[in-house]
Amino acid sequence: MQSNEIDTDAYFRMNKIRAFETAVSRLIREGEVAGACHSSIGQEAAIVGACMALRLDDYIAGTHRSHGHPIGKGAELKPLMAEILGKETGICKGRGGSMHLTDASVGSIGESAIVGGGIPIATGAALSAQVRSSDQVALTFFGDGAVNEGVFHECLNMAAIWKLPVIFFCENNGYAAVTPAKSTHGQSDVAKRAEGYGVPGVIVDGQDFDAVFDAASQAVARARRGEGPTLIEAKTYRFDEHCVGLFINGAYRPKEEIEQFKQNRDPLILFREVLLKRGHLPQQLDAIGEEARRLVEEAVVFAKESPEPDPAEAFTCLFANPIAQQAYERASS
Amino acid sequence: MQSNEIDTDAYFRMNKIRAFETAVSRLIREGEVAGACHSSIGQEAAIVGACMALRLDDYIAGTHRSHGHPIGKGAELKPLMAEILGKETGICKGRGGSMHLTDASVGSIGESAIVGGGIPIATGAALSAQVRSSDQVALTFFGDGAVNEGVFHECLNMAAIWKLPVIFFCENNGYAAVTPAKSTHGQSDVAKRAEGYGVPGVIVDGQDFDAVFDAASQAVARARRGEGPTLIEAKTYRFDEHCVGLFINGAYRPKEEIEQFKQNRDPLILFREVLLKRGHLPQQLDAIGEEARRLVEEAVVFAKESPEPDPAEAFTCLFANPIAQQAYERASS
Amino acid sequence: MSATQLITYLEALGLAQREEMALDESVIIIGEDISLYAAGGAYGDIDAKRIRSAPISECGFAGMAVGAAMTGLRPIVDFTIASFVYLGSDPIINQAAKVRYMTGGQFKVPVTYRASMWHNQANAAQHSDRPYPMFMNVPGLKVVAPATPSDAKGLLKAAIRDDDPVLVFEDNDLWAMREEVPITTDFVTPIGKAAIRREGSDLTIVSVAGCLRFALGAAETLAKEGVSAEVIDLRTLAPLDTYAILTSVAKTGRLIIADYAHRTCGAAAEISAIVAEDGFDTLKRPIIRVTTPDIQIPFSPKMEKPLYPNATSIAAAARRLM
Amino acid sequence: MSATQLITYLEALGLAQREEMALDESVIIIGEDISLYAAGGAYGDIDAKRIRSAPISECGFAGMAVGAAMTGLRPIVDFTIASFVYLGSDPIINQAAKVRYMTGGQFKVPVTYRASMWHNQANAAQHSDRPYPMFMNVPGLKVVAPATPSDAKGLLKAAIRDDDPVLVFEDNDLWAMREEVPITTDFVTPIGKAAIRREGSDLTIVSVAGCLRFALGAAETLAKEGVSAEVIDLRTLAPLDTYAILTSVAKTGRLIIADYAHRTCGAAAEISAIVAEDGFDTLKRPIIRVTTPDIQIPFSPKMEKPLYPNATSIAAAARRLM
Ligand SMILES: Cc1ncc(C[n+]2csc(CCOP(=O)(O)OP(=O)(O)O)c2C)c(N)n1
Ligand SMILES: Cc1ncc(C[n+]2csc(CCOP(=O)(O)OP(=O)(O)O)c2C)c(N)n1
Ligand SMILES: [Mg+2]
Ligand SMILES: [Mg+2]
Repeated sequence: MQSNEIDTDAYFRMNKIRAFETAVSRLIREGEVAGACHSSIGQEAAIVGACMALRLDDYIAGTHRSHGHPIGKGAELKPLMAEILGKETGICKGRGGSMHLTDASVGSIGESAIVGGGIPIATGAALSAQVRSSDQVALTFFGDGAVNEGVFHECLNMAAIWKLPVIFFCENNGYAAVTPAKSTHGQSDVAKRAEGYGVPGVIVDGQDFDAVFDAASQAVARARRGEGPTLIEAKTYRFDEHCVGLFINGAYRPKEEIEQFKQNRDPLILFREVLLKRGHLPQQLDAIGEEARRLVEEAVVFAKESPEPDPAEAFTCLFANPIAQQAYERASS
Repeated sequence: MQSNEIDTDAYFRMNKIRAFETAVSRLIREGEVAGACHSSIGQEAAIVGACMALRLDDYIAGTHRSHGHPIGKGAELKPLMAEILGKETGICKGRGGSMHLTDASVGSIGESAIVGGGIPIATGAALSAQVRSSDQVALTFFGDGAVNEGVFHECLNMAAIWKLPVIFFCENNGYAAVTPAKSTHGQSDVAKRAEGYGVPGVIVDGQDFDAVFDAASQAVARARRGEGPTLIEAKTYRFDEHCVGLFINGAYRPKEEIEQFKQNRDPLILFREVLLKRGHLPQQLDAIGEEARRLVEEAVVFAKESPEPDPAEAFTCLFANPIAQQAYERASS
Repeated sequence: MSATQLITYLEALGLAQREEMALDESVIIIGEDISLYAAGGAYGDIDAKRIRSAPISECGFAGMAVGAAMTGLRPIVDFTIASFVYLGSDPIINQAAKVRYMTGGQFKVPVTYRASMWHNQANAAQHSDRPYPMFMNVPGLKVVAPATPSDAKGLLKAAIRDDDPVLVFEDNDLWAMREEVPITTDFVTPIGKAAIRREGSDLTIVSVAGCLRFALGAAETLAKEGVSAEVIDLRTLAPLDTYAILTSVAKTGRLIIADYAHRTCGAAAEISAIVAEDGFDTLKRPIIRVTTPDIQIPFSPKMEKPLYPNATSIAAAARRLM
Repeated sequence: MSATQLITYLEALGLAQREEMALDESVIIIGEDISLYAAGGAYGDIDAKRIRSAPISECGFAGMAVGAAMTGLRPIVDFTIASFVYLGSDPIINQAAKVRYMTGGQFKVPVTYRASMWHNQANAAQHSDRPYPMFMNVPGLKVVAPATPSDAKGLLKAAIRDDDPVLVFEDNDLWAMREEVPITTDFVTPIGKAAIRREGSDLTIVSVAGCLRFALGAAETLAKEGVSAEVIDLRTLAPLDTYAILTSVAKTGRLIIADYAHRTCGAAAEISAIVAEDGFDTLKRPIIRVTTPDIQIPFSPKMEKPLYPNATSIAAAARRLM
């Protein structure tokens, strides 16, 4: 059982994610957000359990559903929220948006909207740590849909042969967009795919922070010892639609299933119960929730008040080393 | 134990492959062949064992090392040899060469020089058979190197979920070009990768025709019954260098290993011993070998005497339905 | 022209697919998340085995479609967003485009690849690609890009019926565009033929995909200024209708190309090069390309929108030529 | 210029890599079958952990190189044959080219992708691609194509040192070409600068990669006929040295582009379009592209060889302009 401090920090981070996603949904309804947003609500224990097993200088790579990942890793909320509104003060200066909330300062190095795209990025960061003889590790988040991209296998295999310090962390929420995992997986446990590469595969209850944190901590320790990768499959559930605002409820997953998860398997409620049993006081936990919501609202105000980017700025940031072309004086015409 | 007829036919086909490859090597030394050739010598039992489990109207897809596959499936030798010499009478009219000895008439539908490239082709042919309610099956040959391409996994998984009539047949000869499989596989049995998809994985001695034929026949029967794919791993060995004429012997695999295989694990010698034990007469087997060599020499003569293609013909065969452009009369200039 | 119905670009695409599936049972469709539409009746009462809601395995199913096409089917692969085609580019380029040639004509490969270009929707750089130029550079592929609901129906149907691989680049920005579209199931738009959307004598504007709206808008503005612009909607990008382009330029002597793709080596470059070679003597003025500049697509709509060609930028280019 | 040594194009590439690996320990190399060369001493006494002989997993290691480049390394990815880059095109296009932009400049991506173009070697359509044009269309990538041993060394070294993703398209047909190459480890060829290989006044021949040999050969022939041709070796394909091209055409008024790529949307198209727009008034005659035609590459050398640009076809084009 982890320390008191880890408990409250974890609860704080989970609350920040929940409050952040709730605020984003509200902003979408208010018409403040362009593009598509994918909410992590329901998956907070998996996200925070994985992130808290890492050091600040460890790397994570995310997905299209990655508001929660940088928050879980400790990112400031204001630049994230400003990015979602496409503002100049956004963490990516308005260039990335919801699907690319990359925050290098906390080791969040690639929130990729290409399904599976973050997997080689994280595996490469692990290779980099190994070559640099650093003891950093990398953790890549991905969904049950992403494991059907060939690149997942390629990277799992390369991580295995080179004993790279990388954790493959699958948030199996049972669906890829509107397609149930059971219709696209030859066999239902993602973790079993690890055996083909001699990699340990672990299944955990993704709604249970303690279970995720333990499994992730073991995998991280193994990676840091130089013993190679682990594949962790956290069985979880997304409470919202694939995209916020997409109204196809019930067409591909039963309403009762959604209700059952919201009622009985909400990771925040479950973790609160655990914390109360461990002797945390209700008021203390309420205060943590309040503080999380306050920070999020501050971030919303910051984002709304931030200036729009200057369209001319669209032409910057492409190259680290732009090559200036000598100007040719166009013949008068 | 299979019938007498299967035995002698298998022995004939194995001999044709051996004689064909031997003739190609000779032609290369004589400077008659352009481009690169990859020999199947040493892998004949695996090839013929797989092919003889199939019907003529079943499909196979091959690799860069695919002189043997169409021969195993029953192709005429003359158009194959002419293709290797780039002649107009070649099976691909001189456009394909050694790496693309595709012969549609025997169900050979894609000898792909892109490693792993034949795998989706065969899986797609199996999908086609299923949609057309035909009882054809497809078998895809590939090497130990190809299983590290993501597309192998993608196709294995799709074959599993859709119960496609396809056999994934890995000729694991221990090396991908000059790279040992043990340095690039997280775990050494390719067949074990099948479990992650709920697909049966079978390991057979690829130097033993009977073992391969039995495993392939069972997989084919299963596929035809509509029960889905099987992954067969035939442990085999290539006697020649990766490319014929590449002289890097011993740099990446011990000379003793090569000698040991040539001495004790030659599939033709092993199968001959089996056949003798089963009561076939030496003279009869010699005659089969003779006939195979005679046919190959006939093919060589045919190929050498065939005309070169007309360079202008390079512009045909690109489209099934070429779109004629109205001619624009260029302004005089 | 026969009877028509008022439908959107998106409905026209669905209709084309449904009609061809009903007419020819060798037509199948593979793509991600498509079974949901099947449940909604979008495919009529087509046998479920012809509708493959696939795992997220673009390379795999793009290649499987080639194998299926070689063995009797006419698969439609729906990549959904065009930014995902790179994952399937190996089987498209190394197999679909080459198989017939490499085998000396032993096979035909009647496969259709659909990709919707989701630019201008604030989805940032990984969802906003317009990658048709790279496929125009590959011999053996046909490439179409419909700019109207009628052509969305007609070109997708022509693609499905064609015996060669055809890539259909759809313009997501046009999904809601509405038009009277021929009802008959026989209606196809021939591949390889451009359409002259407006006749003119002073200037030719060649437009790619959804740039047509802007080209026509610019032509309207220019007309008020006394400039008569001819507008050519390419419709097919490979093979290009060089006759239509060269004939128009021979008449007007001036050429602007409006192209959604990035500038370097885009479709506009090819058209310019064709005219600079075969129509040079008819040219009075420089050829101007109005394209998306060579910058990635930012998320912020404020930054994104000004990057694409529009009626204002096309008209401004035209004025520089008069 | 400092001391030189007589080495081949292939040796120059190996030397560039070895020098940069010795100078900067953040340089690593990933590719198939490379450990054999390591055993042969091709990398000197570089730590084995910096030489990754990879499984046949192009998409995976092309993407891993991006992650490694974002976190402190300078990876070189050796795709060996250029026909295999399609498998790695998703991480190159969707990640390497976009990461810096999408993250508002939080990362640099100093990765080098090497691809050897094995055309003209009787290896048929799946081993003969020259796919640089598709990458020229992707903002965020730099593309180089050395035509001499010196530039093979200088451009590969420049690519490795550059803080952005650079694709190096090497010409397999030049492997045995020999030349005096500067010895100093400081020698680099600047990215973005073309070289004028021969001065002339009547005609400009812009050449891509190994077409340089043929352009120079044609210029020689033309000189005997009294035609003075200027030959520009582009060296970098993205960004293009438009100044060098336009300045030369301003002088000669005539332009031929010799390009190994397929014709449609190739590098030659872009160069033609640039001149047709910004150099139009200096042009006396049509711009001619001498390219590989839009056909796949056949195996038979008898059919293959005539497809590529050569001195004869370039000289013939020049005569049509005089
Ligand atoms: C390469 C690629 N293919 C398809 C898509 C479209 N797409 C976006 S999210 C998604 C489903 C992803 O499912 P999963 O990996 O389970 O993640 P989840 O959405 O459940 O978090 C799909 C198909 C994409 N973004 N990238
Ligand atoms: C996509 C791709 N990558 C790399 C190559 C180069 N290559 C040709 S054969 C080969 C090794 C293949 O090994 P394996 O699959 O074991 O087949 P084997 O040669 O042993 O029959 C490689 C790397 C290729 N042809 N295609
Ligand atoms: Mg999911
Ligand atoms: Mg092998």
